[in-house]
Amino acid sequence: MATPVTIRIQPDDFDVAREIAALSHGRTDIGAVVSFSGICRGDEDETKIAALTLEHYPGMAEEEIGRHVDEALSRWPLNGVTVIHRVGRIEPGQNIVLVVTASQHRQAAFQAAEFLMDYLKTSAPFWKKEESAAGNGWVEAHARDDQAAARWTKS
Amino acid sequence: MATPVTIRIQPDDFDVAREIAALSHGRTDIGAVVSFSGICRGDEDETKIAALTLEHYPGMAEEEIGRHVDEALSRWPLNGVTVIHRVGRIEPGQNIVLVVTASQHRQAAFQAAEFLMDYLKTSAPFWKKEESAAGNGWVEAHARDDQAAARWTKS
Amino acid sequence: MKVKYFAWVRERVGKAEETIEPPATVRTVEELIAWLSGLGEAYAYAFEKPKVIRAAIDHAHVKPDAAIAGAREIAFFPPMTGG
Amino acid sequence: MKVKYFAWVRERVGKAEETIEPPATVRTVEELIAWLSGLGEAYAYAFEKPKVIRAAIDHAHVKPDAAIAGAREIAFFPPMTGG
Repeated sequence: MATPVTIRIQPDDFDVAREIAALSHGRTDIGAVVSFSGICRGDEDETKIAALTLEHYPGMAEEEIGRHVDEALSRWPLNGVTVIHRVGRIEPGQNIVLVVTASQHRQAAFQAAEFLMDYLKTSAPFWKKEESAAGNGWVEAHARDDQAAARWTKS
Repeated sequence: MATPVTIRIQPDDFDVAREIAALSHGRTDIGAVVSFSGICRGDEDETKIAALTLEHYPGMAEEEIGRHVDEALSRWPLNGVTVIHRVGRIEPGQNIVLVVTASQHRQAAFQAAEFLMDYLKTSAPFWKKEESAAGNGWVEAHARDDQAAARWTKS
Repeated sequence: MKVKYFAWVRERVGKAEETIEPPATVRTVEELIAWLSGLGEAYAYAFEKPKVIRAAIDHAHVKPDAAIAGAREIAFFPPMTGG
Repeated sequence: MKVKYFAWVRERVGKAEETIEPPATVRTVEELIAWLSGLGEAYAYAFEKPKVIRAAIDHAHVKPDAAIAGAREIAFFPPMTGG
């Protein structure tokens, strides 16, 4: 059976429990499910944030995530992968992104989820604009995210 | 504010979404929530499993998990930790264990969840007995779990 | 060829997409950025730091020396900040 | 002192816990295992491979050379397989 893969880009919120259940319900070959939820924080480097607006590159975003999911499937024995990324206006405390990975063993599920998050941060075409008391501005990329993604490069 | 920590050992199933919400709902300082669900598989090394029965050492199990949660809190900047371990009879497809970690940043949440799972496997006093067509027998510890835990040892 | 702009590149250029016809001497992504910079103040501002700009051809990331021949859609944007 | 047994150690000994009074010459966990092994066939079977047996004193893991003096509760069990 092909590994179930779900990739969605949507303005609406997601339900972590529903997505975990969709991957694992009724299956007895899965031993480990890891979920990562990325949440909008109320402050960033001491600045109070009123909201974020997420812009994306339709078409490329889905394809780029798909390429990294394929890469994850080739690296780890996974039983399912779900990636959901929200776009539009998101307020502090609300969900931004969800990655769920399922595998027989925990290491594969953990590593695949971390790998996908590191690449979502650095290579999926999404951009965050912040609304704060200081005005609106585009979030700058962090060098630490490039470093996090670089550790997966095969040498 | 002290970091919220929940440790429960119970025969009943848990609700991943409720536990994630309990850690993160209404908070705007959390940027990342990682959940790990360990699920009973229907076969182990080619043997079909009818069910597992989990035995534990009451008192020590809670204390041992608490010691590792404290260790995780001292190693990573966490905003919350939940560990739930079920005991009693568990059938394939059902949940066994849940770890949820919350932090400002994803690396801390991922690493703390992996650390806690590795130590739950090797040092929390729980034992699994398998029911299968071949009869009932105690699950043997895996060397790979000891190796996974060893990588967290500070040198 | 179709060109798309995202985030602050889009805001500075003042449009999300357009169709352009660069001369045949413009062969690579970095040459296209240099050519676009000459189209007016808004473009010069958007591409004032060409090393910061990322590019994709037909939905795949490319480097500045990538050839643009045969491209249906080229996109320019700042480093990504999703996730 | 109270002794507890878990998993197959419990099944082999045939009881979950008991109160024992080892002689004063029994000072460490490994000496206690050797002494328990002499209490009968069930104990000899449970402790036949002493290196496999794990021990805890008052809810904390201990090594075979740990002193048992002052212990309120000592537990013996196989390697853990939770999680």
